[in-house]
Amino acid sequence: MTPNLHLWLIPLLPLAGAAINGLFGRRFSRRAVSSIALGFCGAAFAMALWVVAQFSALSLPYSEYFAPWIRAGSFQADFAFYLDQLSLVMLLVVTGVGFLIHIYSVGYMWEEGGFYRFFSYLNLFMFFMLTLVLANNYLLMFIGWEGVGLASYLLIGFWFTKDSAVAAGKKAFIVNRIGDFGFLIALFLLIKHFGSLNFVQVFHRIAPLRPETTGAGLLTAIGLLLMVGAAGKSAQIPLYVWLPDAMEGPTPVSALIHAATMVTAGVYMVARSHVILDRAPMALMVVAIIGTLTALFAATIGVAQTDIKKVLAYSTISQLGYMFMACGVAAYSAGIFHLMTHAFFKGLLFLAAGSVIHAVGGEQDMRKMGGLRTKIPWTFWTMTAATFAIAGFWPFAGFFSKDEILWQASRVSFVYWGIGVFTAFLTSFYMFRLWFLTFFGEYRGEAKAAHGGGEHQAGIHESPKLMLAPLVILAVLSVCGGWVGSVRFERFLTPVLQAGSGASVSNVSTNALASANERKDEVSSETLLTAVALGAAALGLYLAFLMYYQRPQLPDQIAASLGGFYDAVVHKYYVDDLYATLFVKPLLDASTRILWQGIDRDVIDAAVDNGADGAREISDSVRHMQSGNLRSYAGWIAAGAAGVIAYMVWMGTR
Amino acid sequence: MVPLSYYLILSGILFACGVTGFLIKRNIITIFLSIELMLNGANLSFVAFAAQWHALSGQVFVFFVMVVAAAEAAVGLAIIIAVFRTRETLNVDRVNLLKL
Amino acid sequence: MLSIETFVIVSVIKIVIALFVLLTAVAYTVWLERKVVGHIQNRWGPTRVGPFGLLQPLADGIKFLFKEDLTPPHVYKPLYIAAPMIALVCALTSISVIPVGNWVTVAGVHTPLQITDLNIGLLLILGITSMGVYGVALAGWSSNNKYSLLGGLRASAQMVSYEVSLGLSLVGVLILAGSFSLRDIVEAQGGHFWGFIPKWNIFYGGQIIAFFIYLISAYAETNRVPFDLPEAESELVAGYHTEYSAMKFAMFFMAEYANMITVACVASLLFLGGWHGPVFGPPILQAILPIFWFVLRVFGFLFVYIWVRGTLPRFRYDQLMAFGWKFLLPLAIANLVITALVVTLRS
Amino acid sequence: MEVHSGIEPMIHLTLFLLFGGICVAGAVNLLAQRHPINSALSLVVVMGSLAGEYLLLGAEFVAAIQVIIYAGAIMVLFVFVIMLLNAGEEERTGGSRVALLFGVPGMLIGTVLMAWVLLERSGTQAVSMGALPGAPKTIGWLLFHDFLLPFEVTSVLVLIAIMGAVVLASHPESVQQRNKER
Repeated sequence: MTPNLHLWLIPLLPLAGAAINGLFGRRFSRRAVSSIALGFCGAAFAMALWVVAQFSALSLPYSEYFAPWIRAGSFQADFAFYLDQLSLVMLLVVTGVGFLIHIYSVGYMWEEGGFYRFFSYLNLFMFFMLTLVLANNYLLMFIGWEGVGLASYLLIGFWFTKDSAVAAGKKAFIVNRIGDFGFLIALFLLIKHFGSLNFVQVFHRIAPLRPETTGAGLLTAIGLLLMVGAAGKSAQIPLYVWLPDAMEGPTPVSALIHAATMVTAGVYMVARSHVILDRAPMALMVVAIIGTLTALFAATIGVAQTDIKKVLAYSTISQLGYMFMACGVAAYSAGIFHLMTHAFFKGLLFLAAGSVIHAVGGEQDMRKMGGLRTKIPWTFWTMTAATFAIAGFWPFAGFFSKDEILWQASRVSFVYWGIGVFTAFLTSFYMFRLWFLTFFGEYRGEAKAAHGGGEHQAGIHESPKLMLAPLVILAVLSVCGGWVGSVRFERFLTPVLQAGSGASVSNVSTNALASANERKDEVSSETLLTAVALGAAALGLYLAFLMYYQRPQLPDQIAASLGGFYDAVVHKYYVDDLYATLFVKPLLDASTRILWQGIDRDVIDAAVDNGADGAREISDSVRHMQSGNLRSYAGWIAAGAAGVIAYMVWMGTR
Repeated sequence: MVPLSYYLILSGILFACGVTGFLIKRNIITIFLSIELMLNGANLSFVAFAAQWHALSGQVFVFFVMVVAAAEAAVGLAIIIAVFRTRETLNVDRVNLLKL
Repeated sequence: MLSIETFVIVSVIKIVIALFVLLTAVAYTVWLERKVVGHIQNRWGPTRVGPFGLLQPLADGIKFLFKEDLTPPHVYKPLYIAAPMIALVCALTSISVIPVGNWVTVAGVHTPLQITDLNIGLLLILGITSMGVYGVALAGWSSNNKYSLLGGLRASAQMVSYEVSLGLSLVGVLILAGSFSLRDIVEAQGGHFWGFIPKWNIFYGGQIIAFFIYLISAYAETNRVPFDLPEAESELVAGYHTEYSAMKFAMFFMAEYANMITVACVASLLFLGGWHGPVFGPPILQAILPIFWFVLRVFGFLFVYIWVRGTLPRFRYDQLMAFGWKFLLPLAIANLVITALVVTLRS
Repeated sequence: MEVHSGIEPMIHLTLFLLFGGICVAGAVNLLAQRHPINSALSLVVVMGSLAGEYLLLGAEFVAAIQVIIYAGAIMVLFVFVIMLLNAGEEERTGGSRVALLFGVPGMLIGTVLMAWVLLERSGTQAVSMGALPGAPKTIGWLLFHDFLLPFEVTSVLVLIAIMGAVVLASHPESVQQRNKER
């Protein structure tokens, strides 16, 4: 017996907040605006907690139907929500982290203009994200999918007077569209071949199919297209380019949308549609490869970045790569697990970074920081926790999830594992680089008088309590978040991730799924692998310590010795320029030449203009009927009526 | 026992008279009157058809026609007054500025 | 079921009687008015012709007949002549549906004391009175005289306006009776509440309000004091019948009083329980008494008419209109709504 | 009806012809008269006799309303306006060729065709006197149940018409005066 938990409230509460703030917020005081935003977001969080409290009483999956939406023949998509362990986890992460970041942003944005606008966007994002998470069919999910895209666009371009911000917003939007295109096609294929988008129905109809081990087929195509969508949303190769630019947005936004929640939607989607991927090994492999490559690639770029937020952005990309790697090896639970922990520590990292930026008065270049350890102890300690977590040191959260991923990868192929470990090393290296550069040594930047305060170093100040509280909470989470243990987490998710994947599931996933039981036999091998991973992390820590604490001149020498490669890395492998020349410019030219000048101007406009001219010429000849004499008009009418009557009589009596 | 077609023809004649009035009269008020005449013809056919099909709705329509006629008369006469105020004539042939 | 011949004969007889009675009543209403107003103003009123001047109306009639009937040069003749006729005809026609008593059997012919009992009788009366407007309006317009025109305009506007609240005030009664036939309405008022209050509409729900609305609008309808602006001597000479003389004037005159009587009849039928009243004695008396009660009510109503004329001053025209549209009409609507509610809730 | 039904058709036909004759005469008179007020009055006559026709068809309530509303209210409004404007007879102006060349013949053709169809082809049977009694009760029932929505809509329409009439007919300068006073 399941109690009726009104899921619809959870998304609608933030929407209400968004509406109130967006429509009337201009008149409200900042206090009112923030209390409204926090109130509704907190209410959603409370609802989520309540749902969790009901958890034992629930019989998952629990689904809730509200209203019909689209009904065309057999196809049918409704406003209906669907709650299972997976969406429960996502629900908690989104609402929880979202709520914390809301609190944080109150402090962070207090000085900014457009306060109400910011919070209504933030609430709007919460609404769409929750819709995405709770949807019970791909179409509703897609609505949320597009919605978060919109919200992210709005928030990246929040400072719409800054050209770079606007451009970044557009870039994010467009790149996401490319991904969504793939997603959409996947949906169309699903509709065509399985006649539904409802998760349950689709998976039920797919379950009996054989895995396409030999040759690619329909499922592979769908899987790949879904992966394209996921790549767009979750910033994977080749569509990752928008995420670094997205750092133009306010830092809380980067934390919430571009680290904790939205970018993980792709992972969620892949895990959600695992039933399809399980039967498409090739697609699965592609996912794994993309994930692995992205992880490595982004990590290497991250090493050379100097902008604190850019570093975090690239690390986000590479962490997402990890998650996809996990999904690719059919260890979805591991991926989701990492998603959760990552939400904690990456959110924390961004918030802390924001706090740092706040402290040094808007400066984002790490080379101009340093020695902040004593100035902003709270930030420092929380950030430390996060750094260790992401670097994957025991017993921090990151360790468990990342270790799980690596181990699962190793069971498929040691290539993945190797790259993963190397990436782990890189991760730990650039994270500690950031850490050292920011907090150790002595302050290098000239204290600038921004909203930091005074003209000299004394201006560097700790952030207000309102911002520190979330930091602390998240720090605690990123320390303890992993103690759940991947095993228990996997057990928890098993009903979802095994649903529909029966005996006919490809060996890859059987291993992954069976792993929960087989662990004891492989303890030895696992401990070995774990040791190696930890070693890699430690090595990264040592190198960073060496280069950025003990002998600060070392990095330049190395850079010099690396030469071209280093430049390439610094310039992000020139990917943006490549895209610009490969896609953007031809597209622009084509649309200018053909679409605009060719079609729009010479065909459409021409048609309209000529039509107008023709109309004018005709009416010039007819206008003399308009004599202005009422009775002549009446005469015409009478004549016409007579004609009609005659015609009808003729028709009737014929 | 009168054939219903007689009633209908009567209404037709009234309507025709209305149309003719509209066509040949100059005085805008008279034109208005002929419109009312047409409406009356229509009403008669409504009632006649109601008798034909034994459906009272035919008679109900007459009320709506009357209401419309009342509204039309109110507004129309107001317009006529306004026109007379500005043009000092009721002759529609003299109220012919609306042309090219 | 009568044969057509008897039907026609009976009808003709009834019409003749009704017309005779009505015209006499008109004449003596005039006499009554002059008498009562005279006493109100501490005069004697007509005393010379006959006892108490009872023959005065006769004298007036003869005077009207033998006066020179002149038509002013600039009038629009056809309408000038038609107008008083319209007025009088409308005034007299409306009596045709008014019942004055129960069914009676005279010489084996069983017939109602009423020219004809239509089931839309009340509507007929309303329709005819609404046609009566033309008489006044056309008279005012056709006599081609600004006083007359003003009088005519005033009269028609006032009558059209007050017709609305008049009709609405009646609707309440119609709802109670559930019929347009005056006979049914009267019969619906038979009997008593709790044995002693007669079951008249006036004692029924909010109909007392309706009654007074009717009273006021009736005064306005018949252009009587305090609403006699169409013929306000002090401003308009004599209003729409300034240019009229002799018989044509007499027609207007008669029309006015005939209207008064009609209104009185309708009032006593709709609100005062028609001819209901104690009936006793020999059959002949039993046949007469209802008519007597009815006439009594009509007389009372007419008396109030005259009384009001003798006592109240004249309104200003804008006051009149404002009162009609802004007070009476909403009141009538409210009363109608309340009555409808009561009836609905009770059933 | 209180009459013997044997001669009922005869009465019906005579009454129909009587009222119909008055109708047509009034309509023609409407066209013939030069002065609008005569036209208006002849229209009143037409309406009155139409009410008679309605009675013959049994639509008693419609007939009564026809007299009260149409003849008694709307036409009074017309007469009122005619009296107000006092525009006198209409002048014979050039008029329009179109109306005479196309309109009148077209109208004639239409009428003749309709009459022919009605006489020859329409399957209408003969009706007896008071064929379809439209008692006030039933009409009211229809109005307030089946036609409730149209009824309300028309009421709104009338309201709008009232406001429009007031706005249109009010003296511009007087309006300005009132605005000044505000």
